[in-house]
Amino acid sequence: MTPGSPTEQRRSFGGATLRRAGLLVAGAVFVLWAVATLTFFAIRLIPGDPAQAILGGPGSQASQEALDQVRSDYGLDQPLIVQYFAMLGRLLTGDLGVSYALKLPVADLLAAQLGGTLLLSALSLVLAWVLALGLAIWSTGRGRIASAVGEGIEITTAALPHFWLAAVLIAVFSVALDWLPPVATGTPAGFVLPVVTLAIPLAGFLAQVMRDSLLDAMQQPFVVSARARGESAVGLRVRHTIRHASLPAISLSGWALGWLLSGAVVVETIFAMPGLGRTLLQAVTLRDIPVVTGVVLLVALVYVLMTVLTDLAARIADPRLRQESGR
Amino acid sequence: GCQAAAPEASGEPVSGGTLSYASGDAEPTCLDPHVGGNYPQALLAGQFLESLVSRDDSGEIIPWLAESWTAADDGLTWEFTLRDDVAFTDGTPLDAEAVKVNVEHLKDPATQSSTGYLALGKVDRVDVVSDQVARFVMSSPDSALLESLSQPWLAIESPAGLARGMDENCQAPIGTGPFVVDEWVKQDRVSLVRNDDYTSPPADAAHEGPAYLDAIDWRFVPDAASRYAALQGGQVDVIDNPQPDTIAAAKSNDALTWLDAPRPGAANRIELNSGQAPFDDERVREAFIRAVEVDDGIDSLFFGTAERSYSPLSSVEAVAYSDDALFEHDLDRANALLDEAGWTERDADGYRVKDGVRLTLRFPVSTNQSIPAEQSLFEQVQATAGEAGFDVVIELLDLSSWYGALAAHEYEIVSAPYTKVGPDVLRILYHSDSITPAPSGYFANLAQLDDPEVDSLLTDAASTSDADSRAELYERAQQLILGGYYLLPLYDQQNSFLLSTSVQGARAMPTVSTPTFYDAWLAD
Amino acid sequence: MSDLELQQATAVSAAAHAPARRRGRMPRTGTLVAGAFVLFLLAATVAPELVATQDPNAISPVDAFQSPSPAHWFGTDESGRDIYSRVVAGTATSLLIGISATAIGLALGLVLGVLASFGGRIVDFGVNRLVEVLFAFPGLLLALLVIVVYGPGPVTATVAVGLSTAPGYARIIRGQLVAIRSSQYVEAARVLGRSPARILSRHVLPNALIPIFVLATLGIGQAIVWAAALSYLGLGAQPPAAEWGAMLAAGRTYLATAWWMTVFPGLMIVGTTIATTVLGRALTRRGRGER
Amino acid sequence: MTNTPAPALEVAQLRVGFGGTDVVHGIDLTIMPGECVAIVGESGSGKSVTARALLGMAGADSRTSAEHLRIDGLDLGAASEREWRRERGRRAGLILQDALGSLDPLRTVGREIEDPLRIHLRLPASERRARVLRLLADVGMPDPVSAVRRRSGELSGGLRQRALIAAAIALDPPLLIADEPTTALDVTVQARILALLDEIRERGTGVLLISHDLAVVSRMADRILVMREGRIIEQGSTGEVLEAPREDYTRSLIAAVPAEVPRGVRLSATPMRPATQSGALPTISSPLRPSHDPAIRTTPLLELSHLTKTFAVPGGRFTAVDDVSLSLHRGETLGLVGESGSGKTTVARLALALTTPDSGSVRFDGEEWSALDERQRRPTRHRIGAIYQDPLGSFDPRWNVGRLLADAVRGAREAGTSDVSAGPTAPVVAVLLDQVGLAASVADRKPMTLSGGQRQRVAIARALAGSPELLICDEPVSALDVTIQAQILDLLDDIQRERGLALLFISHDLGVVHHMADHVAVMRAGRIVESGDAGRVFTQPGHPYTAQLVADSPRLAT
Ligand SMILES: Nc1ncnc2c1ncn2[C@@H]1O[C@H](COP(=O)(O)OP(=O)(O)OP(=O)(O)O)[C@@H](O)[C@H]1O
Ligand SMILES: Nc1ncnc2c1ncn2[C@@H]1O[C@H](COP(=O)(O)OP(=O)(O)OP(=O)(O)O)[C@@H](O)[C@H]1O
Ligand SMILES: [Mg+2]
Ligand SMILES: [Mg+2]
Ligand code: NI
Repeated sequence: MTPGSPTEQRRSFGGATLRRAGLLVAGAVFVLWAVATLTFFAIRLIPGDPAQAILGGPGSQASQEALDQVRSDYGLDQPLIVQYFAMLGRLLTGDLGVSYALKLPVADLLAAQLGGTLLLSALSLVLAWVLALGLAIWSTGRGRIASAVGEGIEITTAALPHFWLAAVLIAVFSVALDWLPPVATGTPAGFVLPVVTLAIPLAGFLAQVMRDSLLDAMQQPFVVSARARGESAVGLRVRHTIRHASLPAISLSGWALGWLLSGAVVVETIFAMPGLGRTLLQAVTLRDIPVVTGVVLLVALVYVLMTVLTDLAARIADPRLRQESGR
Repeated sequence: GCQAAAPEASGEPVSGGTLSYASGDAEPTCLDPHVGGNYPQALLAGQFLESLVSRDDSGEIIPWLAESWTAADDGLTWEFTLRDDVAFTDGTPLDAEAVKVNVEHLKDPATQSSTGYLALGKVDRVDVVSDQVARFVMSSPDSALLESLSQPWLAIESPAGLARGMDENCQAPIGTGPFVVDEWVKQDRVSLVRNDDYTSPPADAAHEGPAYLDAIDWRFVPDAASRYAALQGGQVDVIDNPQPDTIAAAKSNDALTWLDAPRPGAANRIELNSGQAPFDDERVREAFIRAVEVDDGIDSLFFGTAERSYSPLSSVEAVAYSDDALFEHDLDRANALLDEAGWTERDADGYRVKDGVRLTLRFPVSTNQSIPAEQSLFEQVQATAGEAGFDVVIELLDLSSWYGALAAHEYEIVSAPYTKVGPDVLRILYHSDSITPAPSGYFANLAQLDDPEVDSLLTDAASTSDADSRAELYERAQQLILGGYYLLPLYDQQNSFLLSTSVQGARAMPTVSTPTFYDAWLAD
Repeated sequence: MSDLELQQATAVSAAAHAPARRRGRMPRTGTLVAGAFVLFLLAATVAPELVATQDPNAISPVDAFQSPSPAHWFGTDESGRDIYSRVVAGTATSLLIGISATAIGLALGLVLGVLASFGGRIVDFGVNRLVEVLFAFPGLLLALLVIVVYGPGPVTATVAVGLSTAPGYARIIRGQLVAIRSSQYVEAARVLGRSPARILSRHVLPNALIPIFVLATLGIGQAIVWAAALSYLGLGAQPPAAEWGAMLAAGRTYLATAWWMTVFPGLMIVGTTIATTVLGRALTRRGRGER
Repeated sequence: MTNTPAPALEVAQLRVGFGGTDVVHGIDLTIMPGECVAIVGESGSGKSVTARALLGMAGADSRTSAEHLRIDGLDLGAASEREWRRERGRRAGLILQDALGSLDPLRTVGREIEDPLRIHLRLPASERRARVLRLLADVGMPDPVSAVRRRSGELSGGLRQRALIAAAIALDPPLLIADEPTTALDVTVQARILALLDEIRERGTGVLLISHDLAVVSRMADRILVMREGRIIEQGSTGEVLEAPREDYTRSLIAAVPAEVPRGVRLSATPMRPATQSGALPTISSPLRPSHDPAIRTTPLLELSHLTKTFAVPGGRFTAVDDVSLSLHRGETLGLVGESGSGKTTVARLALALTTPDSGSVRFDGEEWSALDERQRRPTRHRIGAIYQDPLGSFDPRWNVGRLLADAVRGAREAGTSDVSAGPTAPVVAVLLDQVGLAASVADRKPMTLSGGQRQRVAIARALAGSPELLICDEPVSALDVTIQAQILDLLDDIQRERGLALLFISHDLGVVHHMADHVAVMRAGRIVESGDAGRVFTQPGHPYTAQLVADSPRLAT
């Protein structure tokens, strides 16, 4: 069947955008609600008394009166379902509660941590993209050896644990060469190693995806056509194949960001960077339920936004999507 | 580098500069050490809060915020005379009323103090005698009161600061120290700046007046390798909790200095839970201790930086009593004892069995409290005990789960550090009262040692003000504790700092061995 | 646990593009080497005592931190244990974690995927939302929760990794099944009057199997890497179990002084990932009738 | 022949090989300016390879050699890739075989056409844009201004082909190579594209037209070269080759063109089907074509009445099938023609009850069919067979031919309608394969490894396994080249005679439908615009659209 045959243009597209936007928002709200609910109940599986967590955390020697006091202060003596709706109510008003351990509003706490983690993830994503593109472009269409080498690099880097990679990078670039600080300083130099640590395995993965689609794109008739017009090898890549190769990788970037956020736990610990990953780890250890809930909601929100963004990016990069959205 | 002493100061002190400190201890959840009260809080609080008294290198109590003190003969009242030239950094003066407010703050359940609260267990109240004189009224005599008061967890804070409420006070407590909390960026750093009006160094300080350093940049760097790399690269000037292998490397590195400051209180040790089978049988306890071989392991894992201990107390404590004969490795004796105790059969895996039950020892290990080298040592304990037929099951747990396992008595052996100034720590750890759990399930007597004789020795020691008889009581108690094979001492609580040689004049406080940078300066 | 998500995505792309991969891209020698490596792993799993040279848990503190030598091919660790023997001994645990975690993730993913693609519009919608929610839920938190609730250890690590991979698998499998279900050959089977059960069992599942198999081969290595990350956080396999990830995490402490403590377990992880990937692709090619 | 201009193309002894084997074995070819030379030949004969080799891009791992290769007088026999790159697009334009995929779907048409201008000329951007607009106008693109901003996905096949031609002639090259420029296009569009190429040729460009369709080239070419297995086996002026072909092969090519070959006359010169082995043939005994007399018509076997089918699209519903009524009797063939997207496949799917109509009904053998439950339909399913446009897609990729057919046979047995109700399936499979002219050994092969013609035969065999009474064929030959197409058409014809099958035959190729169908329905935009007796519809079309279709249908110009 010929897509785009004249008959298809009988369709009207009016109102579609509005409907799409509505669906997106509804989907996002649903995901956030479900994540909040899931977290609320899952966290209650964790052994340990929230009141103890509030009163100085593990090993606390709080008295019974203090415990009772805290329980009634925080509404922990209410039935679970009441607590649940109380939480939903607070969330609706944008109130994430107060950290058990730090006694600070969770929103303030997370606001301070979000930026760093997002910057770290975003930079890593960009670097991963650049590395992956470079590797994929370098190693495809150059014969078996280059492609075997490229493939080897991809599989290997994709299999590197962050903590190990970080250690090696520090040993080489901080200790042996003394080029970059091993502890993030907030300066651009301090960001280099953490970003590289996160980016390398991701790049290996993205390159795998890109290589496949690059190879596919290079077999396409439009590439041969372009050559027949006198297009150079570089021109072919720049103007044709790269964009095609990027499409699947773009749609994976939403996942990639979630992956980076998980990876950030390890990387933030090693490079001593403030961030959501460390906050989450600490909050789980301290059974700091409001903070855990807050981080999870925030990550879910970022994920939802990222899905929308990648969707948008894919639509920009691939006009066909705009066309065939109804199929 | 040199060992166990303040680094030799060379040259004239210079003022200025920011010292960068990388801490591997957990980031506190509250900077006020009254709240809770753990070592990470003490590390930081030592820079901006001060206590009534301090301790010198020989273990003698020396004046600090209190310039003198007297105890009534019956030990039921203590009068502290405060220095009259000291003000908190918020400008309010240090007076007897402030001391009273601080003690009340510590004793108030709402403060959620645990270390300070326990230490003030026998203090009934504080009366204001005059502006400069505060009287502690005791419910019973406490020979450890001065030692307790020297600890950072009982530091004196500005009443005005405390009045702000816990949330605000936790962010930046106000004290009289040489530095002031400027800003706390969570997960990242605490910025401390010099208190230019500082007047109250402890009696053993090297100089008077304000500190030399302009500021301290206190960073939280949980990863040991990153910390050491940052020190090597000059990104930070001081790190704590270095890996033993890096200490060994630093010893041969002219650019680095090792500051070894074992913590006071209890030594690091493995407690044997005598409250339940199989360690309710002394023969099995002895068999375990005889079977386990740790000396070579301590040597190789700690690269010669840790000394084997044979005492329940830290070597810092003058009254620490050692008896290495009790801990000689003797596999034959271990086997004989186990046979005698009825653990005669062995199963397919080579572990001993009695009445169909395997000789299993659950060993919960807190990943937050044991460094990798110590965890490796525990693996060696596991391997050597296995030769005698013990099935040691190591469980690596996060802190909350670890406390949970202890509270549920789901352990046969455990290692738990305990830091406190003075030998009174023995009472906390081995008095049968400490078996009774707090509502959270927490209890300090993890060996579950329940011996009336030990109890009475420790109670007497705590109320005896005569130093000699007190020392004798503690020695007898330690003999009983060691002789009953309730614990396997390993080494002092390792507390090392690596400093860049440009840091001069830094030392560890002889109280709980936290570093102090009051006398420190940065040479170039 | 988004590593796994990524790995799954790779698998999709690998599966999707497998036919496009030109013959000879992956040299046959590569397949042979990978096969030999997997055989070694199998031997180490089934009969570690035959492959190992020493008792993996025998400590000898005086022999600690020895570099590789004829006596200790991969050197010794901080307790003087033979790293080669520990690597061999750890094969079973690591592979078990890798394989079972992948199996758990795949099984859950398959159930969700089948539900979504065959349960009608409403079920599909519900399952899709569920998967989306699980995706938005940070994978590491899921793992932490499982571990905190049920205690650390290889079993919980396996379950944790498996659980956090399930949504990724579900999404991919659903896509796969939907594609197959709407394929012409399934339509042809309907035209021939075949019952839905028969179509599912004869056409849909068998055809979904190959891409799922590719997913699995990639998943194994990645699951081991994730379990290693849990070990770094101290929540993975418990000592003295010789598990590669735990060895890697332990050896990291001594990276500057004893490189061999991390390099060899690391090589095993990477080698396993590469070998399973290479084999998976080779098998896919065969399944599709290519050489 | 005075003042001879340089030939647009002059090549001698062109050889191309891949790996160890040669695919093109020494071709000589000269094209003068303004001349159109056509290469015809069956699939795989080396036409496309030749075309690409003429631009120095035969492909990876290829070896190309020629005694000389001159384009517009310039010798490029030993040119390096750099030199080639300078000349491609300037001296010769190439229109690739795969018209639909030859425009980058992510880039606008304007940019694609601009490329050669940008690569080879230094022009200001505004000038380039102006030239692109002029080119688009030249190739007859409606509304060039909006067309430049569109991407290939937004254009119909015909418009895409125009854009490609525009890109190929952007620099006015003396030589234009067009590889199958009209396959996959509707007849109407095809006619327009051929006219456009004619225009270009008249402007003095040498055109090399490649096709497997003699009917197409007969309209265009001055000379024809017949290619087979990498060699030119016959050449001459168009008239000579078509009227007096010297080679058998050429003759079979000409005979295979179905247009205007009356119903029942074999198209393929050599019957593909070996002598029928009689035996356990699962046949329905039936006379030859039943009477065509309306008087003795009984209930139709398939009856579609007032079918309407809409699809949800963003912002509304799209009507794919609009009030379609058709009926088909036993032993008859109903042809359904129409341009791409007119709704033919949707009608077929409705007839197969693979989708349910929004309104209207399908009756099979007088019984309600589309309104039934799938479970109720299942026992009757085997009475209807289907052949799909893309046979490969309709085979489970894991199954070999034997298993595919055995499964179909077993299905028919379960339904209780097979003549052979027990025993091993292998002999039955062998018979089925034999019926469609395939060797028994094919049973062990996977469909992937079969040629297009073989696959289509397997599809037919599978459709026949259930002894159907109705066979629905959706574009069964559009993917095949003429000679194979001829064999398949003959085969379908034979089987229909043998079994009295009713055929619903869908195609966009009027020639094919004319040859096959008794009755014809013409579809356009979801509606039947005209229907009736095949002979009548094709000779005296009653609807202008039909008339246009018929006029555009290529036929051998003799
Ligand atoms: N890149 C290549 N590598 C190997 N063999 C090739 C390659 N390209 C073409 N061939 C082979 O060369 C022969 C001629 O192919 P070509 O594409 O020229 O056929 P064609 O005449 O254009 O057929 P069609 O009518 O189907 O387009 C075929 O056997 C084909 O398999
Ligand atoms: N599932 C569907 N959803 C939306 N639109 C559809 C769907 N199926 C078909 N269409 C549209 O219905 C129209 C008719 O499609 P159909 O496949 O029946 O055409 P056709 O005549 O078979 O064309 P071709 O010759 O290209 O095969 C087309 O415009 C197509 O885009
Ligand atoms: Mg061709
Ligand atoms: Mg169709
Ligand atoms: Ni008729």
